[in-house]
Amino acid sequence: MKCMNRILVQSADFCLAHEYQLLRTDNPQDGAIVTFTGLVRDMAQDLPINGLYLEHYPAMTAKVLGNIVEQARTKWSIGGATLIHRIGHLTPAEQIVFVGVTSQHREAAYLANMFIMDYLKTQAPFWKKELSERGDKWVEPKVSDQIKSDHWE
Amino acid sequence: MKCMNRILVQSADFCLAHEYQLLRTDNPQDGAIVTFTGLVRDMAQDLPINGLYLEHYPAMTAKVLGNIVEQARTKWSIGGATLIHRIGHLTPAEQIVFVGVTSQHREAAYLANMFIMDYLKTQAPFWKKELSERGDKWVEPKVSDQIKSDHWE
Amino acid sequence: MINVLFFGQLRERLGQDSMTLEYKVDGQQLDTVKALRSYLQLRPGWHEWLEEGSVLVAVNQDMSAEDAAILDGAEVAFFPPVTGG
Amino acid sequence: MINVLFFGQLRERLGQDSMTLEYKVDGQQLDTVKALRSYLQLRPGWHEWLEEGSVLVAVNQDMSAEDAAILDGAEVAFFPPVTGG
Repeated sequence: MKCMNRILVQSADFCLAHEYQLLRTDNPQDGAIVTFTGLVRDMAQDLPINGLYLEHYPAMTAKVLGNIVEQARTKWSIGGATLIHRIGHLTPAEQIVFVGVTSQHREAAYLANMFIMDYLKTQAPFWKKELSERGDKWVEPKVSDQIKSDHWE
Repeated sequence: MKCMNRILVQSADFCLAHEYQLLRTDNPQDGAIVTFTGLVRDMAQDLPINGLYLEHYPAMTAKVLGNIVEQARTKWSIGGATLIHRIGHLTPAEQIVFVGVTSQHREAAYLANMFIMDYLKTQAPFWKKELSERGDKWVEPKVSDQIKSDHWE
Repeated sequence: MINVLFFGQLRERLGQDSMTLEYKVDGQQLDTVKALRSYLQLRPGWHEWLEEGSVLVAVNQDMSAEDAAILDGAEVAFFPPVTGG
Repeated sequence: MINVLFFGQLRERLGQDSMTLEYKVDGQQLDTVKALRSYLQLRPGWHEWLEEGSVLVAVNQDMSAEDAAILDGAEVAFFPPVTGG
């Protein structure tokens, strides 16, 4: 089985097709690939925004993202796992985050993918600011994200 | 919100990048895209196989797949939904099935995607034959698939 | 007339993928899944392959139970449990 | 020495993204999160922004509680609840 982690934090955009191809290559035992892509929405709390600014704590991000993927590996039998998070200025409709997981059968890939996103939301040191005509505003954490994250424990 | 269904049954391969692009286009309110891709594994019950042959009941498939996607729409607030299933002869590592779902926030896209796959497995009239040196063998349904499907009711 | 279809392993076992039956045969109407099944099961060697519980039945492309009605002109399919995805 | 970092809204509120402190200041060692936090809260206007519960603390990149030890040379970061993804 292919047990490779690919974890990137970058300002550049990523290419889903390329990431999918990497997950698929040399992986004849895995029959399931689940991808999640997060995109910048054009609204926040029902008001239009011009984009986002994403800041992070590089030394800690690397550590936390690696940990999250390893935790997923202890919970489910998964093959390849890719996690890409963008930082800096992003405009609406741009890609922010990618999670790709492969597994022999579909359930592990689905659950590991959800788990990685849920933990990333509450554990990884990223901070998001919404940019709009009304002024810039740091995003408040969502209670629903904490509940989703807690539910895996 | 973009509420479009794209449902295809075809012998030709599909292109994930293209499907993703269709789901992403003109969809500024949806911040989440979840894709599932099923691939032909090179093993079945721990024995190597040369490929699969997939048969279906065209008139019923169209009806059932449309129903499954509409059921997902009644359960979750989703945007675009794509479901592609291939038929005919497939070799290991080839793509069999694609499900892509978009939603404003990630949970709906994840759950609707899982639901569509779980229902497809137990409701859609496809039959799979494994081709190997040992002879061809029709696949038996998995109890685990029935359990996954029942669990949404 | 009833258009009867067979799929997958059942199609191979029975050696045919479809057949057209008169709605009324031998003085009896094939007006339920049960009646049609019983009628088909009379053919040599078909009994075991068409047993209730081992094959599913769809009437006009909707999964149907034993007591489901069949109207003249219906399309009725018999097939094994599905294995797509 | 302790390398102190601030991120996100907290960085903006305090107007700085990092500072280097002596491990022993005013005769006191900044050897727990609590001690460091209290020391920083003495600065004018900083008290409310560094309150326990409103900011998180990571010692050497691991999320840490109030009683977590800080060793000389540590990197300690204060930041608001995270909002990535």
